[in-house]
Amino acid sequence: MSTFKAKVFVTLKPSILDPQGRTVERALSHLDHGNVSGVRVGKYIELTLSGSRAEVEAQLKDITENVLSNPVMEDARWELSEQQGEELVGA
Amino acid sequence: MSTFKAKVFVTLKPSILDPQGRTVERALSHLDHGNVSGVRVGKYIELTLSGSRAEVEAQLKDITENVLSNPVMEDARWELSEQQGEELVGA
Amino acid sequence: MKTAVIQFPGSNCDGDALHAAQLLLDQGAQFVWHTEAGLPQGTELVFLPGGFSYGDHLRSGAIAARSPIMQAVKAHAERGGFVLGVCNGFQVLTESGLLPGALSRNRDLHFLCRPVHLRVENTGTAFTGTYTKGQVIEVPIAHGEGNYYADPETVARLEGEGQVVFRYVDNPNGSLNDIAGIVSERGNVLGMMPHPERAVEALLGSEDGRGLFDSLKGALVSR
Amino acid sequence: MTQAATLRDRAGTFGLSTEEFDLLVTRIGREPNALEAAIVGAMWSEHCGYKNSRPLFRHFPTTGPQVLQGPGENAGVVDIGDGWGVAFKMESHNHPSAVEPVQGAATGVGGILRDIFAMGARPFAVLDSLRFGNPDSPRTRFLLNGVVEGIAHYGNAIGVPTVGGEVTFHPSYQENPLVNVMALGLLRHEDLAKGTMGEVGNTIVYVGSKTGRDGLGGAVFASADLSNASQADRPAVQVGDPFMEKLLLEATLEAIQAGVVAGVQDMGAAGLVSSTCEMAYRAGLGITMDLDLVPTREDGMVPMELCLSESQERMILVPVPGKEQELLDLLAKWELDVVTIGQVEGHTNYRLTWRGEVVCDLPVDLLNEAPKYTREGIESEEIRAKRERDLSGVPVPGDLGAVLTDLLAHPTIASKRPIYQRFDHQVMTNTVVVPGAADAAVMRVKGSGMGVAATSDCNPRFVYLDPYAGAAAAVAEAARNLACVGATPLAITDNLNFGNPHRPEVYYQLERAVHGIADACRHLNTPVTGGNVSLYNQYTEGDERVAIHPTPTIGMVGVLPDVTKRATMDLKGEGHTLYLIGE
Ligand SMILES: Nc1ncnc2c1ncn2[C@@H]1O[C@H](COP(=O)(O)OP(=O)(O)O)[C@@H](O)[C@H]1O
Repeated sequence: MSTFKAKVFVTLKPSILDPQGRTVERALSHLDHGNVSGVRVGKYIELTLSGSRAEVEAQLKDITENVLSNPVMEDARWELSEQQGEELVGA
Repeated sequence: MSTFKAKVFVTLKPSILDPQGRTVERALSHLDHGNVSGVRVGKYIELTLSGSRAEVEAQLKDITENVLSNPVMEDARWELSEQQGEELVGA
Repeated sequence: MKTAVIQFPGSNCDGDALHAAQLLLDQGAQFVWHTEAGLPQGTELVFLPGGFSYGDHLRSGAIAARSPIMQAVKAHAERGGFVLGVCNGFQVLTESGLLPGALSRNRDLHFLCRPVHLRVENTGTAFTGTYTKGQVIEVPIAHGEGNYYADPETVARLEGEGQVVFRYVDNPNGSLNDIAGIVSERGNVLGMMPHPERAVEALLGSEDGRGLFDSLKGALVSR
Repeated sequence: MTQAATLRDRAGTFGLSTEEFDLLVTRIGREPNALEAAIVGAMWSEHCGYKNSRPLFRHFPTTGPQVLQGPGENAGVVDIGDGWGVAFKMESHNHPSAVEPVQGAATGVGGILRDIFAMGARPFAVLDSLRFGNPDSPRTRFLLNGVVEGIAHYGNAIGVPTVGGEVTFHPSYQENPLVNVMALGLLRHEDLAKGTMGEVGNTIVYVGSKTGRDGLGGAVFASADLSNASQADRPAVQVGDPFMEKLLLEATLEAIQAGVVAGVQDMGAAGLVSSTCEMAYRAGLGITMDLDLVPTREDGMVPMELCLSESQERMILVPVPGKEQELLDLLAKWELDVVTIGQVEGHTNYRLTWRGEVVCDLPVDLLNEAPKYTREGIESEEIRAKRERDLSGVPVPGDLGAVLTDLLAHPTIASKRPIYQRFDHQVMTNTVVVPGAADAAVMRVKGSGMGVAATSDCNPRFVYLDPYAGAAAAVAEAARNLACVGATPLAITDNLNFGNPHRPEVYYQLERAVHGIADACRHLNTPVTGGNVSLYNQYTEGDERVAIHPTPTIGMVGVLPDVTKRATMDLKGEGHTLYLIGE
């Protein structure tokens, strides 16, 4: 049994309005950052899972798709890395 | 002048309680994912910037530290990659 | 007391702030749009109202804190002028560095609208002179991100210097040390999550917020 | 010919029956193109065209000295005195909320608020009437939590207090919850605005968010049966942005008050098409619009998408002739997308161009005059048997105290505080009677001594057993709730949530409920100034279609000449006497 650190990225589907991104983009342009475009704001979730790699991978896929994101309007992807000992803490 | 795609990750400082992370963790444990721990919910922001690499790097650092995150309670890091032609769209 | 109520896009307690200011401070209280470079001549109180400036996008108060008028508000505060930030106004104050700390999501993650009891901790400020120390007042809250946070040294300093002005009797949102409102070191800038401007008429349930406005008026006279 | 035959074959995908498609061909004397068929389908849908319910509406009393604006506009308006009027209306967002509760409910709030400020009124209160299935099921918890979150998200952010509502639970709503939202707005009589194109030569201004592909075909979707197929419809989620709407609200009201607006309407169901079609119809004129000018959020959008997208937070404004620039300048301050996309013409057609070609050219009348269906209702034998059941044999429980605590513990009856405390019910500092203090809310009218009271009510179980008496009782309950806070009832809006009207037992419920409402309103002198219909609220269970309990939600508005005289239901002190009045 190992310990894994997962990072999950949840973004709104490209076709869905991102009011937050739109507002941030406009605010940046008022702050003299007019060269910034395509701002999208999503979620970034870190979690730790223990188990065998195969189990954890299947589980993470399930969690990502069914709990951490709303497939009706969001896309999600994840990264998984095995952790040794104390390294777990910190990003 | 080039076009760059930036990804910014904003997380609560480790010392700060993350009620959202805790709620997700509790929900997961009710859903038979008791092996999940250390859930932290942060923000993931994508943006596109145009300019020279040096300019854009300085600008992104500024935006990340001074607008996209609040140093009182958040940590932030960013990744920058240059984009070619049509690749910009999507991702 | 000449009052300027700052309007940001998305502010929604701006009208309530103006109403209370006109009722209790000065008929001539007026709105100031966020793109203005300066405050009206002779402004004595800047009122940063509640609401959802910029839709609370990114972080509540974050974008408003970076708008042009805030330079003038900072200069006003540095001159010793009074600044009152309520709810979103408090968030704007912390985001702009006029007050220390930050406000994050409520402990239970939900928006909460209800009357709460506040203990007046320091009556030596311009905002609290007409209250008595330890007095418990009823003032409504209406926020989703009112959970006050600052690092331990800052909190210790706030406590030590008497900058914690209002404390929740029954903490609704998880704020450190039950902090509901704080003043700046000089005492001229107050930020609080509860809405005193919603508690100035008996018809609406409580008049306990009047003391704050009465105090301000008194403070101006004794200056 | 082959292409037309194909179109006819798939008339259903545009929400048209084959008969309706043939009717269309006869009326225009040619085959429509696909865009035209889709536009007609949307305009003739129940949501926009009320084809099944409109024939029943004539039973409603709609006039009275207090009525400033009756049915037919974005919202009804009543006179409350001193030059003040109250605009109010209720609307459902049932199907979107079943698919995505947070955004479904949020955009429901956004939509009804636009109806209110399109009348020139400043929204000042929201009430929400919610129905869910079994309170213990995870799905109900998911839906309830999401819907409350959505209403809070939108209403709190835009700064309109949510001052009341109701929440009831019954298994018939298990898959198909009801989310009915009522909004009230305050206006000076002289600011009353209309959804009209005005006169020939006027320009048509699009303002608000850009148009995306979201919510596409939502009008058709909202009228279709909710079944497992709705899983596939899921990308049809629209995301609302209360911040954008707040800007739109302020900009629209500022423009109306500045006297530069001749006509205004929000883009709701069937988006750009339904708003501009209705405005043209009210003016009795044709229009031409250039679809290339529609601000888009995505590249490569086609006319069908531009026309029918239900992207939120968009309005159509028609400037007063000569004040075009003034209007555009005023809107610019609010940083909204603003573009002049067309003009009002002397002809009577609805004409759209795209890339230099006419892509739609249909009579405005045809679009706005959906075929009407008067169906025959037959009472369900099963329900009649339930109603007529002899109850004399039902034993009286021995321990009535225990029954009382059981009743109080039922989620339908228990305190709704955990819900309403998530809504800002005090913003605007007008709420004199807050949720929980009485069964109706009271808001003061600043600058006058008056108060406005509002409530929403319906007991669906009663309506199920006896649609006529149950619906009449909903009106009576609303009136009692207003009386109990000290208000005089003025008028109602209704939201008729029923099953599939093609089923005789459902049509029976609809028809009888309409009569019940109409008669009660006549007795109480509370005309109907507007409303909304949501049909096809049912789902497939095995092979069977299960309709929800018929739910004609009544929203009623009243006035208190002196708001300080309002009453609340808490007992005020020891030694006071309690009276029971009535029968
Ligand atoms: N969904 C809701 N949103 C806002 N307020 C609500 C909601 N549901 C109920 N309320 C408020 O809670 C109080 C009690 O409502 P309810 O339980 O329906 O009372 P009753 O059954 O006596 O009519 C009322 O003030 C009502 O307006």
